[in-house]
Amino acid sequence: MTYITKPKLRHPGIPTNALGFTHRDYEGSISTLCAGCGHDSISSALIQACFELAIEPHRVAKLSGIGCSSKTPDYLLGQSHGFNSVHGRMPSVLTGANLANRDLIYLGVSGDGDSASIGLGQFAHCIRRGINMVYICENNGVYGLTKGQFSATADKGSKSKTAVNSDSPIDMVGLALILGATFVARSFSGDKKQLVPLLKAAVAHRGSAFIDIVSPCVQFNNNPQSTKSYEFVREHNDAVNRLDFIEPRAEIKADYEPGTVTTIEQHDGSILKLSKLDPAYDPHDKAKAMAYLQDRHAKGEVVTGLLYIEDDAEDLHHHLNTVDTPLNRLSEKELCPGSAKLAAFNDEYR
Amino acid sequence: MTYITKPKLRHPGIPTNALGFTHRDYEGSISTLCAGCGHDSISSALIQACFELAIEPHRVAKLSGIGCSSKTPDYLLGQSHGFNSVHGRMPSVLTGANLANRDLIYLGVSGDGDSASIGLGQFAHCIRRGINMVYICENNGVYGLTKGQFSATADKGSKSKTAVNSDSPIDMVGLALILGATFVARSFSGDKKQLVPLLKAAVAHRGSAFIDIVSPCVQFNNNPQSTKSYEFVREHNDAVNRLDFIEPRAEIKADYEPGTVTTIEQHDGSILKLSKLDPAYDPHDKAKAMAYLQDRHAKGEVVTGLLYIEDDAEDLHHHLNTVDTPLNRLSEKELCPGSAKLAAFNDEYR
Amino acid sequence: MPSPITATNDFVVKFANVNGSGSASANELFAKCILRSGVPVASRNIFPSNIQGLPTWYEVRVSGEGWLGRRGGVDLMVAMNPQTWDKDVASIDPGGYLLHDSTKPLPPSKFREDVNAIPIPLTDICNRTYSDPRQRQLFKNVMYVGALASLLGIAPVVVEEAIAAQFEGKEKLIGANVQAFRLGYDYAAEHLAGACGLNVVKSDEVGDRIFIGGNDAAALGCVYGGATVAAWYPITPSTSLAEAFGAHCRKFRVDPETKKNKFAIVQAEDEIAAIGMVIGAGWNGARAFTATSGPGISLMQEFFGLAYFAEIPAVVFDIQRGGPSTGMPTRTQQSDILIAAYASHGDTKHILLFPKDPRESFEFAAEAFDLAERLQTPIFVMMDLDIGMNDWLVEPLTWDDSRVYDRGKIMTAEELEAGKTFGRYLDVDGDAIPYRTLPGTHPSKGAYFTRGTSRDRFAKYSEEGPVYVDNMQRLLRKIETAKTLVPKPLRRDAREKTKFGALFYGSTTVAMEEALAALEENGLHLDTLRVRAFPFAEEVVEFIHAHEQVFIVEQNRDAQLQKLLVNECAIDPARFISILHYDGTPITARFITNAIAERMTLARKEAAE
Amino acid sequence: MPSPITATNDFVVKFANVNGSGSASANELFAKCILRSGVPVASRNIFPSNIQGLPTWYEVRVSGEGWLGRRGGVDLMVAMNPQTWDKDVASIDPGGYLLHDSTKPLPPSKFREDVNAIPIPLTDICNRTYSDPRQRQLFKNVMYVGALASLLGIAPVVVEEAIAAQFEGKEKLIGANVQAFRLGYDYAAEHLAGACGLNVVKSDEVGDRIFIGGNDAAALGCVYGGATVAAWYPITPSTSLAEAFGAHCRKFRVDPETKKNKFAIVQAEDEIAAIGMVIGAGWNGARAFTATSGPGISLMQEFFGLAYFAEIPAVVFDIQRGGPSTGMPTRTQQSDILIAAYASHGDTKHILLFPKDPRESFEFAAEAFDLAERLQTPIFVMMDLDIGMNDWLVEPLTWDDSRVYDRGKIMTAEELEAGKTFGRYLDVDGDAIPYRTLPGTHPSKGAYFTRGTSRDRFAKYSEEGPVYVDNMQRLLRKIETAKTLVPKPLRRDAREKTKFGALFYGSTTVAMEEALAALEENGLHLDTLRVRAFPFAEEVVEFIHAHEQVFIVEQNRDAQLQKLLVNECAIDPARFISILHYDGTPITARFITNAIAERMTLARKEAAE
Ligand SMILES: Cc1ncc(C[n+]2csc(CCOP(=O)(O)OP(=O)(O)O)c2C)c(N)n1
Ligand SMILES: Cc1ncc(C[n+]2csc(CCOP(=O)(O)OP(=O)(O)O)c2C)c(N)n1
Ligand code: SF4
Ligand code: SF4
Ligand SMILES: [Mg+2]
Ligand SMILES: [Mg+2]
Repeated sequence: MTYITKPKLRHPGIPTNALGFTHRDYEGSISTLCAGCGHDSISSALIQACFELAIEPHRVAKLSGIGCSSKTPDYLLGQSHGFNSVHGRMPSVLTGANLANRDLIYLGVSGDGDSASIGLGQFAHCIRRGINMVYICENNGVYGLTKGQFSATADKGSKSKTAVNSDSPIDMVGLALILGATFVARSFSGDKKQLVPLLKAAVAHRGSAFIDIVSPCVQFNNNPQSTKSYEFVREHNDAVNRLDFIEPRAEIKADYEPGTVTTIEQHDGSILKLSKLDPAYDPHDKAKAMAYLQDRHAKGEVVTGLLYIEDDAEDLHHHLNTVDTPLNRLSEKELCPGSAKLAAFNDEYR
Repeated sequence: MTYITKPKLRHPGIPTNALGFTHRDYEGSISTLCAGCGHDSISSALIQACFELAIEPHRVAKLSGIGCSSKTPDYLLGQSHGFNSVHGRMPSVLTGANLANRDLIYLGVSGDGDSASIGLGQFAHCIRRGINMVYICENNGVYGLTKGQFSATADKGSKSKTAVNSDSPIDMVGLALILGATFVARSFSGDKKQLVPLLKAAVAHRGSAFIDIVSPCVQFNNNPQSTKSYEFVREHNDAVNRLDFIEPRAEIKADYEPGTVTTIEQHDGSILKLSKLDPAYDPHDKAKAMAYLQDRHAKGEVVTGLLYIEDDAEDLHHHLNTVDTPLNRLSEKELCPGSAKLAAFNDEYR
Repeated sequence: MPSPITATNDFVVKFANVNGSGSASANELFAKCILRSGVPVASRNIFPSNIQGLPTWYEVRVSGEGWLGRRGGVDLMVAMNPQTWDKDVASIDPGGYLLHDSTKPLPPSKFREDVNAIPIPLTDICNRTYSDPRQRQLFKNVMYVGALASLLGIAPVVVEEAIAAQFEGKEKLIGANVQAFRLGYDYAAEHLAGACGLNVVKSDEVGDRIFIGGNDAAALGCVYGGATVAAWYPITPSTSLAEAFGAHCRKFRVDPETKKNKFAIVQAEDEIAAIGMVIGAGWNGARAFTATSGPGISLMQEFFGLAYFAEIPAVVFDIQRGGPSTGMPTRTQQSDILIAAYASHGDTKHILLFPKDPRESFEFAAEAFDLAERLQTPIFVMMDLDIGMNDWLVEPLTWDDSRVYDRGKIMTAEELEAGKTFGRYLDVDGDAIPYRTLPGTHPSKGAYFTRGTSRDRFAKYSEEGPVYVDNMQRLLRKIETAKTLVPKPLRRDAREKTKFGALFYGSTTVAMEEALAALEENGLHLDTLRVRAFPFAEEVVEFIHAHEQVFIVEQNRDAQLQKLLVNECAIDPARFISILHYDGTPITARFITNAIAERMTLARKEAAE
Repeated sequence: MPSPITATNDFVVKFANVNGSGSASANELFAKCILRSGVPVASRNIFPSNIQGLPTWYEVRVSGEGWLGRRGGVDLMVAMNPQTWDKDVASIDPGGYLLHDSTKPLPPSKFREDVNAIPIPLTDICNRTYSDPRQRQLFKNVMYVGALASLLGIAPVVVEEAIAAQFEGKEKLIGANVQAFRLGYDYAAEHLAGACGLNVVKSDEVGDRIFIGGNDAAALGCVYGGATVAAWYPITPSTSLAEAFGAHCRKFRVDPETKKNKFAIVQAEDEIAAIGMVIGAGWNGARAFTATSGPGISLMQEFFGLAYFAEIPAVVFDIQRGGPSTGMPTRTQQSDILIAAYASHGDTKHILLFPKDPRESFEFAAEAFDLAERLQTPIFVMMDLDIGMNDWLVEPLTWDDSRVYDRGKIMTAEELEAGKTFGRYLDVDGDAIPYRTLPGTHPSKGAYFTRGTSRDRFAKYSEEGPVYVDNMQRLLRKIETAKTLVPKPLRRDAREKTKFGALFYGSTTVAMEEALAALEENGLHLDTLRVRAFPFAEEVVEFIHAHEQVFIVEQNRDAQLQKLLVNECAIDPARFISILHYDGTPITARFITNAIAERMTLARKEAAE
């Protein structure tokens, strides 16, 4: 049996949602990420989306791998179970959890290292299977938690103090498209206006919903030519060659209209060119989405918005034709064939 | 130092190539695959290609994973070293081998299970890095060696005795394209006319050359409705439910003109629609290649031919700016900085 | 010139074939005929890691006394594979028999003076009878079964019934096969009367026993044990377990009304994903398992460590094969003991079960799910290729309908509502097993964050030394609790008091029992203990301390179970004598008997002097 | 009221900071100042698995006697982190000192009666001096270093030289930092004269020793050892090894003329790919390595089995951290011993090296490549976070220019041409090490097929039992050969004859040496043996047999090295007493001394009675 939530009485002033929950009810523990980290913006967008959708907080299961991004499930929905698994393997753990109980909402949070490097295989295969989930890749092009190495989504030619990235980058959105994701979107951590509705749509979607979210790492600026950061500090850190002193950074925000392009300067001075899909764009044609993506990419633009959706998608439970009752609720009564059937079984082996 | 081959004197009648080698010099041990297996056709195409290219047999390194397909390197180029590594990990082993000696030709042979299921991540990342190699995926849509389970390239909806595949299939060619392969082609095991030239071009290409080769498994027909196979035998195998008696199968050949479409009936009666690129097709536009691929796929056609090539591709050694001498030939003379430098080094730590 | 072997209900027939030639079903038919005559058999497949055209052998040990281990040696060779002729002929015991296709005459050099050839023009007869080349090949097999029936004195009706059963419902096949069988039978009756001194005499030694493979039985154990989620990746010799689970589920687990499935099976992209899915499902309260073999066990290491440390139930079937690396994929071994017991980096300990045969595989499979949820940790069911892929004659499977699943310590919404304190890693009952909650249980109580990093008793992240140590020590205590829950070892004392003991486990059991009888006959007495699980129960330590010398019989090179014993029970290795067999073939009673007898007589002599 | 601690060149200063606040460089500056005063220090970082804003500590042990292990306890706490104030204050030894920022006054309850507060209005001074908030934070750190210099009696010139060295070439920074240092120094000189009973007196105990981290040194060892291929995946605490290798190569391995690289470094997509690349490169004749930690070791298992069985050289650095699973990623442990020694499924044994400090890490790193090619198998260099990520005071690194690399048994084209028989797995020399050929060597001779499956001495695939066993036994004999090649254990006998022995390895060494001195002072004598490699040389067994009781000091929960000893040397576990420390902090001399003293005095009493 499941419990119906009884929100405690609260000062009428505080805004509540359809279920009577306040924004607070969707928050988690305090973030330990760097001030200004894009991932924190995403967490608050998630909190906002869940609040607006009036989801029962405890009906969500949060799963992640390892990384700064993968820590974030701890910073939201404190009333729901979370599972910070191992690096790059969240998709399989989420798949198993989903099979065990089809009634919960599954939120998979990952990073670009977690999903595009070590986890590429699992990412691809869970998408192929059509797991009913929201899969978020908090994409900053670097390994944050291990201090700034390139990830597989880093642009070709991007520079770090010691190296230039020569591998061709993985476009998670393009990949999700050809792998058969039935909901494919991209957004920017600092663009709540776009992000919150996308997250809500993703939760509503029944099937593999993938959102690639560009989420600047304010710490490991892979651009040594960086002019933006305070010179004295830069010099200091260079001299002692380590990230000794970390400047407090502000969250990087973006607010631009659908159909327009905006350029965002990151703390390291590197430029990001975001182009928001036009309201007229029809997200039901996969081939077109792919072409559009590549065309804009050629122009150096990062397309954001809902690129593709299959309205009547089917999920893995549908394919496996599993019973409606969550498998984890079945007992020996429903599961064990019993001794009579076993006797008959024995006969077949004589 | 390397040796120059001195082919033994032979009956003038036997055709030899530029280096004086006969076809025999490129053969390997006898195949243990099933009669009629597409993989054997590919092996002989490889032998033919190497013979025509007049490669010194021992200058090739053959690497593979595990599977019927991965066994094949043993059946060709008996004079070159081979490495039958572990399942799905050939790409990393090949990468390391390539780094150790840039002077050899690297042939990576894999299967669809080996490359698209367990090995998807390594496949993707070795392509991204632009390893100078010929990467062949002998694609039959099943796990041959483990007796016919679906692989990740099996079409959605394809049936086996016990199941219908519901995962969306992975198109290795499409994947290779968006991952940045600089030579992308597809062919059919039974189409030597097309396959041999493609293989030669792939060897000539400096960078990641990927060829997806549709290669029918004549054993594990995943189509129970199969009418083609001899009824009596089918009934027998059904009754004892195992692949008890195996019918001798003939190699499945294909011979059709560029720009045309041909349909091939496999032993299980399933139909394969191959469409050969038109000579007019320009393989230098990646976006176009992608679009073309998807368009034909929608028509149920499997495009074959050279889909994309980047003429002046750069390989990993170029990116890493490694010396021209193979790294495995450098000795302490070139590699060890010596005691004087060490003394200076010590000073920096006082 | 040894005289021809004569034996009744006690001999070994070996079939040498080529895989894909249809021999498998015919050879199995032969084994079934012996069983239907009420005489026990032990059959073993020796097959290559390939699909078609390579040598394959099928060994049938006929044993009226009911010995089910491999005996070794060959009394009658059915040599149908020219590729391996020489080797096959060489392997026959002196005085034994060689049944062969005499259509193409072979030079005398190809035969042995001390072996009795039984020539049958099989190809000839086939070609005369059948036009279709495929039928010619197929029926050749049934034909030699016919000849064997006549040579060994098996009643035709027995064979005909067996054929009817094998092709049940396919009248056309039955008829055709019976005809082919007759051809062989009649030829032998006519031309080879008395050519063979081996014979089968009807008996009732088989009783109501069943003839079943371990993977098949274990898969059924998973159905009975309540497994609902299976995630796997194909690998010999475990593949047939996962596939059998599917078959059993389609039979027993489809809701009659809705036609929907009370199970979910996913063929994962690899072993890492397979175990990840199992752990995800276990975390979320479903009974889940995977089946794999050595290479898969290696790949799953990181996840095993997570499940151990985060305390998540999981069941893993390791159908062991010849290692290391790809090793001998179609041969048997017990060589994954150490990597399973200490799986993953850091300090860990895991629970292992060692079933002795298919029947116990069924029982331990079901049991494993209770243990996994009770102990909240992975349970390894350590089978091997011999148990998993061969059909064994075992007592019928049984189930107590009053049995309820032990779901372990799961705190319910009611309990949380009632204000019961919940600390995910809090040892409330003193058995070191904490309570867990399932996701979605309660709106405002009992939610926690699962992680592979160190945390306190309330699942809060912590890098504090004492907090970490506290948790690690509880995990050790949990293993102590496990010792009281896992299947107890089984002791069997010798007729006479003895200072010698022997330990063994798993598929070695059948050979061991036979060896013990043989040793006893020679007046060599040993007490034995069959180990059925790790961690080891007190009884194991007691047994060892109660004997001066303890033989440990294992099917691996490095005496892996012995290492575990020495490590975990702090026992002086000097006490142990290891008997190791690891060439990939199942261990035989002969091997064990000789090895133990040698050492024991030596010890006796020393004592005597 | 304990009197204030007074000590000269023998005390512990601990800094409590927040990471990312610029304290790391300042604290290191402090350590450097002591070293520049000729007084040995041992410094250790205690940092969180996070990037910014969490507590971090830096411990500096000042030891005129030159003890380099962690001592434990705190004489002077520099408490700069409000989050951890209470815990930090509580951790000070009675009579110790508390240097704190007195800008905002704290209630007396926040202090301890038995601890001497040293208040400095740091924020105040900073705000008065600097306008930019970033400078205010940054210079606060240098300022407390200044105060410490004055309190401990370190000459300003020493600090100024240290600053000049730290910011070499950046005049602006030097000036600014010296100014900040002065502010702190002068304030303390003026207001806190005599406030601290601890002081540093110039000495010449440091000599020409260097202050270096193990990862840095090991990386240089790879350069000197001739490594040309490195494939890795980032993971704490091994990341800095791979990154240092890159830095050293850019410095020492770029061809002066062509500007091309005599090295290839690939950041792989994961650990499985990393080890795969290393094995591919090793197979093809390049010296290759990877660096990782526990989780990586778990993921690499399958490949380790391949390299063992196919006999391919590889070097693996395992910078051990707190396990199991993700465990304590920023803490130290020696808990991967078993998984490395018996890596992968099936019967395997691997070679492990145990360097004691950064200097030996340099030596063993270089040595490992010779061993890998000589033995054609993976070599594990078992370091840990304590050695790898902390700076240690060690003798200068040395290299013998006459040293040539041992490339092992590689058959050349000339030898093949000369008709030398080549069998890839043929034991020609009786040392169980076969010859290998490199791809591309000869047009018509010496090519072979490498595989993880069983094969004969000439690398031909085989499923024959005897062929498999023959190979497996040779692999065992190869391990015997290894025993004679790996670094020998080092024995140190007590002044007096004793029946007590002690074994230890790796980073435990420094604490052990100090503990021995302490025990000796109390008249407790032990002979000791420092194990430097697995498989164990004969000397190890002899040592153990030569003592009634042998202590084994390890930094893990399950006495992993002891298990290896019992297993491989067939020794009665009763002989051993394990001293285990595994809370993630480096083991201390105090801990060892107490643990051993307790048991020895007990034993003595018993003897006396
Ligand atoms: C098996 C394994 N390998 C390596 C690591 C070390 N590690 C932790 S996080 C991380 C990368 C995280 O990058 P990303 O997923 O992009 O997350 P971010 O920190 O950038 O948000 C790595 C390599 C690990 N925890 N486990
Ligand atoms: C780690 C591991 N898992 C599973 C296997 C078993 N296995 C051997 S080959 C194979 C699949 C081969 O399929 P594919 O690559 O398509 O080759 P094919 O036989 O179809 O040519 C599998 C699963 C293995 N050898 N290693
Ligand atoms: S390091 Fe980068 S990704 Fe990690 S928390 Fe800081 S800003 Fe965010
Ligand atoms: S099973 Fe299929 S893939 Fe394997 S050898 Fe036979 S035909 Fe080829
Ligand atoms: Mg990232
Ligand atoms: Mg395949």
